[in-house]
Amino acid sequence: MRIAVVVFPGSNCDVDLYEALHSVCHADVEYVSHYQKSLDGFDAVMLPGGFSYGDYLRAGAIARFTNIMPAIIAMADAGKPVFGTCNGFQILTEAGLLPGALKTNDSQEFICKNVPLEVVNSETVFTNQYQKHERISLPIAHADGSYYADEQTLNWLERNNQIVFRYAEENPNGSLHNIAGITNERGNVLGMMPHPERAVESLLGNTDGLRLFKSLLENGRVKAEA
Amino acid sequence: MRQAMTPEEIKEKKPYLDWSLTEAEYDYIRTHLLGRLPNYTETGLFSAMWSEHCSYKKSKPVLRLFPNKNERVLQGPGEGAGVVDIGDGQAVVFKAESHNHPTTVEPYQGAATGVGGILRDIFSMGARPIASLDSLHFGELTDQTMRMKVANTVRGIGDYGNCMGIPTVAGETTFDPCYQGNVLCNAMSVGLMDQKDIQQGRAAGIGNAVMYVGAKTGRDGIHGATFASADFNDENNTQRSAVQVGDPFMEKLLLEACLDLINNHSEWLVGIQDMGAAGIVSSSAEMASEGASGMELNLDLVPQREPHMSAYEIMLSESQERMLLCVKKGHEEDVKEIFDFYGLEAVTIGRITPGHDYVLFHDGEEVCHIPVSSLTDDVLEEESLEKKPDRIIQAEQQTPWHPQIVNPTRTLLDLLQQPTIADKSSLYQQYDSQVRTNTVVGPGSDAGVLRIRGTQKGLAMTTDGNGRFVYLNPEVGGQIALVEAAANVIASGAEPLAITDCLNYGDPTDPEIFWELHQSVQGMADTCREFNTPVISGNVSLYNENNGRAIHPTPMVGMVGLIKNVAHVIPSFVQHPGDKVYLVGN
Amino acid sequence: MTNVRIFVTYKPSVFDPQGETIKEAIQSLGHDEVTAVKAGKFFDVTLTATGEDVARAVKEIADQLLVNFNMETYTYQVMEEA
Amino acid sequence: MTNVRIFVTYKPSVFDPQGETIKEAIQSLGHDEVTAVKAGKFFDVTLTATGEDVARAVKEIADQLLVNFNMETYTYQVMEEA
Ligand SMILES: Nc1ncnc2c1ncn2[C@@H]1O[C@H](COP(=O)(O)OP(=O)(O)O)[C@@H](O)[C@H]1O
Repeated sequence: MRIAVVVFPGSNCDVDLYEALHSVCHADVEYVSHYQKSLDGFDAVMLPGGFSYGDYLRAGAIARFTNIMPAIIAMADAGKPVFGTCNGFQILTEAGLLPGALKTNDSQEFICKNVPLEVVNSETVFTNQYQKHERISLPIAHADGSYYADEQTLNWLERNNQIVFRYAEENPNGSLHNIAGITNERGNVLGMMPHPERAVESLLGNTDGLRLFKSLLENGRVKAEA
Repeated sequence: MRQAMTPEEIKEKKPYLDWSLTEAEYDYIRTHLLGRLPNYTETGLFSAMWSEHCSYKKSKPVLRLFPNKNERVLQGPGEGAGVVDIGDGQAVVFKAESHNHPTTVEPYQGAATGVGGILRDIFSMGARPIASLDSLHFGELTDQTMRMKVANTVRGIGDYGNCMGIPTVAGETTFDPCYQGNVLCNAMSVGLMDQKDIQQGRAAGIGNAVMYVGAKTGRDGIHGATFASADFNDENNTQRSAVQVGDPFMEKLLLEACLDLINNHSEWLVGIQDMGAAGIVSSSAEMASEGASGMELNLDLVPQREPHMSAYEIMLSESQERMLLCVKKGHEEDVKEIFDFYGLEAVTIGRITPGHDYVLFHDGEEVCHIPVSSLTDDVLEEESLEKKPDRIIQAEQQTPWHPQIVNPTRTLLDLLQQPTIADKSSLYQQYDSQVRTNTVVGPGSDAGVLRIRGTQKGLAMTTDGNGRFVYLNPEVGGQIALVEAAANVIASGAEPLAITDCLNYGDPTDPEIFWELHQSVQGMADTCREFNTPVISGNVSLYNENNGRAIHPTPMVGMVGLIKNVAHVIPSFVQHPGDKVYLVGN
Repeated sequence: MTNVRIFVTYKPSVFDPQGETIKEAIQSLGHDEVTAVKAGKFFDVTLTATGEDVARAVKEIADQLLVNFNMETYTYQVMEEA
Repeated sequence: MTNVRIFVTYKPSVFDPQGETIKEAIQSLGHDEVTAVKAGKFFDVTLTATGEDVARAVKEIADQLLVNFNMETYTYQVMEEA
């Protein structure tokens, strides 16, 4: 499986995603600049965290107009895995690949800490190595992570099993329904505020994110062999 | 009105006194350095470059006490930041800088641009910043204004570093009434590089281009440098010039563009320097002086955000997120292309010339023509009077007081309630301490620890200072600051390498304050020799006063240590129930 | 040349924590006469367009970029036309 | 009951990086007719005060809390009084 990590102006967790995939998971991964218009040859695409365009106007609002965006949308439409963490999630909602929006945290402050999460849906291509209802802990680091959608959308997300991660114990930012991560209807696009790529090495104190990448890679490998 | 006054009017009306240039300095410039009356622009340039902030004319004699070399130091004080060898062809680069006055006036932007400035110092050396630290000293939390200052300072540091994607991994925060009218905000940045990439702030080679890159120039913080050297009082609160606003997004692009140029095309580059205090004049004059060159700049080519700026305003603007490069002739377009890729402007604004003159053109007229060295090297060092304060003489005569602790539980709880001692997580949680996934130990421990990817090595780093100790006994207080930093680094499993510092004091023309400065630096310097931790960079912030009251003398030590095997790092927290507790030492 | 001020706010149904925080801060300063605060952003946009073209341009800019209709809404005001 | 809209902007000489970035984004979408964008904040404040008292309250709130006079300035507009 060949994975693209997109670099937008102001992306800064691009290295974290790349290294998690490359150094830790030994996956076939490459940086792709926002200037590129094509993702030909890639089987999956990942949008890193950071502050694309300085988060000016709204987080993710300006990045969605970059050259690479139509190729990302085409990948999503083709049913290939598309993943966005933090700013990547914000971009995916702004681009309409995921429903809803991310508001400024209720506290109006940036928050960086480990938070307990519940794995709500363990049947996605990104979460098949977790158990349903499993408690894990992942770092968050954001100022605009409060998930918002109207009642109807929220009900639809619940019914359709699109909520993948929920904040457990405490809600750090005011997200509705304690939402930390969701997929699109088809399940191939995942956006989440927590950073699994920061939790893949015991040296750094947390490996709860590793299985997210393994879920995708080992799935992919099985498919490639078949 | 390009030159607001004629040279004769300047001589007569003495506007330079308001810009902190003394009568004696003006006369010396006129008679010894130029042999004529300086014009308006030139007088402004001298005022800025001869300010304490740029020239260290008062603190230099004291700074000479610091050791600044050892077998590992590759670059000591004088460049953007100091550089230390950490083996395997790698080096660690670090420096601290104060932004006390801007933070006192406008906490959010003051703190944010403080972080921005120190980061540019690191990447202008060719290093990628890998971590930030801070040292914050506020007044008591009892009043609402100070609470807001604390909140906004922390938010400013966080927003800038978080947006840049550089983790803030350690720091310190204290509260004391002496900082009520003049808070201290010191920021430190640590970078990592391959030794082959070390850059210098140097301009040389006749015909080579002087290129301006980054944000446009506006009227931001004009006279920031002289302003930082002048006493504060509540009256001038209203008449300050526009504060500088930081744009961390622009700086992130600038960082990536500069490192791209340095790492992949260093053969095009002669030198590079950040435009810090006193903007274009300090960076260009220092680069020319370093390269023993002459320089000619055409200010009409400088990218400008506002119309009708005078030569003086363009030269002294402290607009953020700008750098000056010296580029080999013929490669201007190549450099432009790199910056263009990152969406940034790069413009040739001048050339290196034969001789040693610093010449500026504006609106087709020559507005400055002076020897480069007159701005950078000919500054008159000032001797300062010193006097041991009475409070210390009296204290020495008293019998030492030993506290009687009758109820240890009560005392412990009382201590833990002190804001200076209490948990700081509500502050440092606003900093991204993990971005770029190298943080082994984040804030909340003795020192921040980062691994060096691809090796077994790690770096431990800390900032420490204690104004109260230094106030009570400057020499011993200076020693304690070093010992505390070293203890934090060693307890994190590292061998101390070197230090940077910020020397935060009151008005040095007060002999008692100069004595404090001298004594505490002596204490720090002696202890640096003991630990073999030379001072490789640093910064002096004087005139930290409010309505005539000085802060406690508050030197801050920023120390970095090397860890051989980062897998062996031990955190400062209790690990398991049943573990034994030992007290080591006496 | 036309100057337009475009106001962007959360939809009424969306919780505005910033407005709430500011209201509480104002009240704690002793201003009990303040009963509600809502926070919003505005953009002063200068256009070379005039007349009909202004309305069209503003609508396009708002739709494409300035407003996230999942949670926000907007109004605008022509400040001056010359 | 009075509704007041308080506008807070940077002083004219202060750099507005957000406005610049938004302007560039708008232009890159093909809206060449847009020549400048400045970003600002506004606060809709509901007060029980009326008449003269409104002006005094607004001034106090702006001075104490909403505006940082080192770099910002403000104007306001009474939206409705009832
Ligand atoms: N401004 C700050 N930025 C980052 N970390 C901080 C800051 N203030 C305090 N800390 C962290 O909180 C812990 C306790 O802080 P403090 O009591 O001020 O320092 P120390 O224990 O070194 O005397 C330290 O680990 C320090 O790194």
